[in-house]
Amino acid sequence: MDITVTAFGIAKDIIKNKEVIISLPSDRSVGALRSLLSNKYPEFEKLASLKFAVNADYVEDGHELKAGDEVVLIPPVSGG
Amino acid sequence: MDITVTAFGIAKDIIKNKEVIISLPSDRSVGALRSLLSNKYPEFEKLASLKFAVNADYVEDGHELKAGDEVVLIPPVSGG
Amino acid sequence: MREIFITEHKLDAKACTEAITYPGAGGIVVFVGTVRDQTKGKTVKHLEFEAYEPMALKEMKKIADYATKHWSLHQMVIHHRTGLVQIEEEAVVIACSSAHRKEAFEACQYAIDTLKETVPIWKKEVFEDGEVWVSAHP
Amino acid sequence: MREIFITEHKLDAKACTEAITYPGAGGIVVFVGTVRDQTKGKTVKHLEFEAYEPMALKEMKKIADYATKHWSLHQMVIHHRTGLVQIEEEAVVIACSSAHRKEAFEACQYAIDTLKETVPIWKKEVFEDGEVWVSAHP
Repeated sequence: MDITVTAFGIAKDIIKNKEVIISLPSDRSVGALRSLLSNKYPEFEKLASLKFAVNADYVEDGHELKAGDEVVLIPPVSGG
Repeated sequence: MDITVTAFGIAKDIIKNKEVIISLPSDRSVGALRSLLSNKYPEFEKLASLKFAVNADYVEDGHELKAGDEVVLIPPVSGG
Repeated sequence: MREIFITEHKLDAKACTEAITYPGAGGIVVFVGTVRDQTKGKTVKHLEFEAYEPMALKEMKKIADYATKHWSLHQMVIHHRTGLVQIEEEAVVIACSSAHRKEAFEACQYAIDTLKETVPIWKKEVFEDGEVWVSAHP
Repeated sequence: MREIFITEHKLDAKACTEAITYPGAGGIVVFVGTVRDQTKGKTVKHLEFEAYEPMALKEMKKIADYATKHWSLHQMVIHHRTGLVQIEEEAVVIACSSAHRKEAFEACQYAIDTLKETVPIWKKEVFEDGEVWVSAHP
């Protein structure tokens, strides 16, 4: 299953793009996506944190992704 | 010694005036002034509190008054 | 910078905020005390504030001195209104700015709490059928 | 009343305060987050804020929902700016009004603390010689 991942802030700089398409194998969890991204972009390991949002809500690594989900990378927020 | 006492808020309503002159006997303490005022105006006993300021600072009952002091009655404050 | 005054004119919370904005500010906290239309179910027409002004300013200055030092504030403003104040109008505005927001919150809360205890200003609520000096009686 | 938005235009703390003034208000507390000119001794030229807007609004709404209920607020406003923000300009304004001031203080502090933890907005400090996404690295 192909997942389109959108990035903001420093995550956008790391993937050098607003979006990246990642092909997930049989494991469709957020944790699996996290591992694939970390392998492809080792810079993610250096961040203070990296969260994932699916359809505009924070999700944990165990969350199962479905086709069509809006997946967004949330590096450490710094609003306010 | 005659002391001119200035009143604000409800204290002004109680003495029905902005100022009252009180003749202090030998005891010139604020406590003595408090007793004289309470005798003359029993309404003061009903207030939640009655403080005294001398020359724009709060004073305790033991404070000795001097001629020319600016004495002000401070009923419960309610600013803000 | 500190700016402390008592006035019969309308207060301006925006001017207060602008007065204490500075390039190093990380947080500005503003408290605005407005005039309520109800007290214990009774409708208030308007309020009248009276101040023993020289002492009130002195006590307000004490509050600002303590808060500025204790919470390392950069700037602080305390404006209090006297005379006739209509419902929804501002009776007091306190603004604190500091490099960190926690300090600004604590200082602002300390300032309004202490002002209500120590500053010789009195509020009279005027109803249709009479008037009451607030907090005078237990 | 609740008013939550994200805008590229200048914020207006005064409009926020007026928006939440109501006849029963006993206290209005406003937090204004301004842009600082210094970070760890380096001079900041300006800031750029980026938001994942649909989610940021959702998270801001969650904050307002919780605060309004928990502290029985009457009204609450959260405005956040995005895009290029100059030094001393307002990046965020949060205003809370309630019948009692203690609640307004607590709610306002909760709101800014939580906003800084959960709302997907990112701040980039732009220096003369480079730029840094704030808090990105430990």
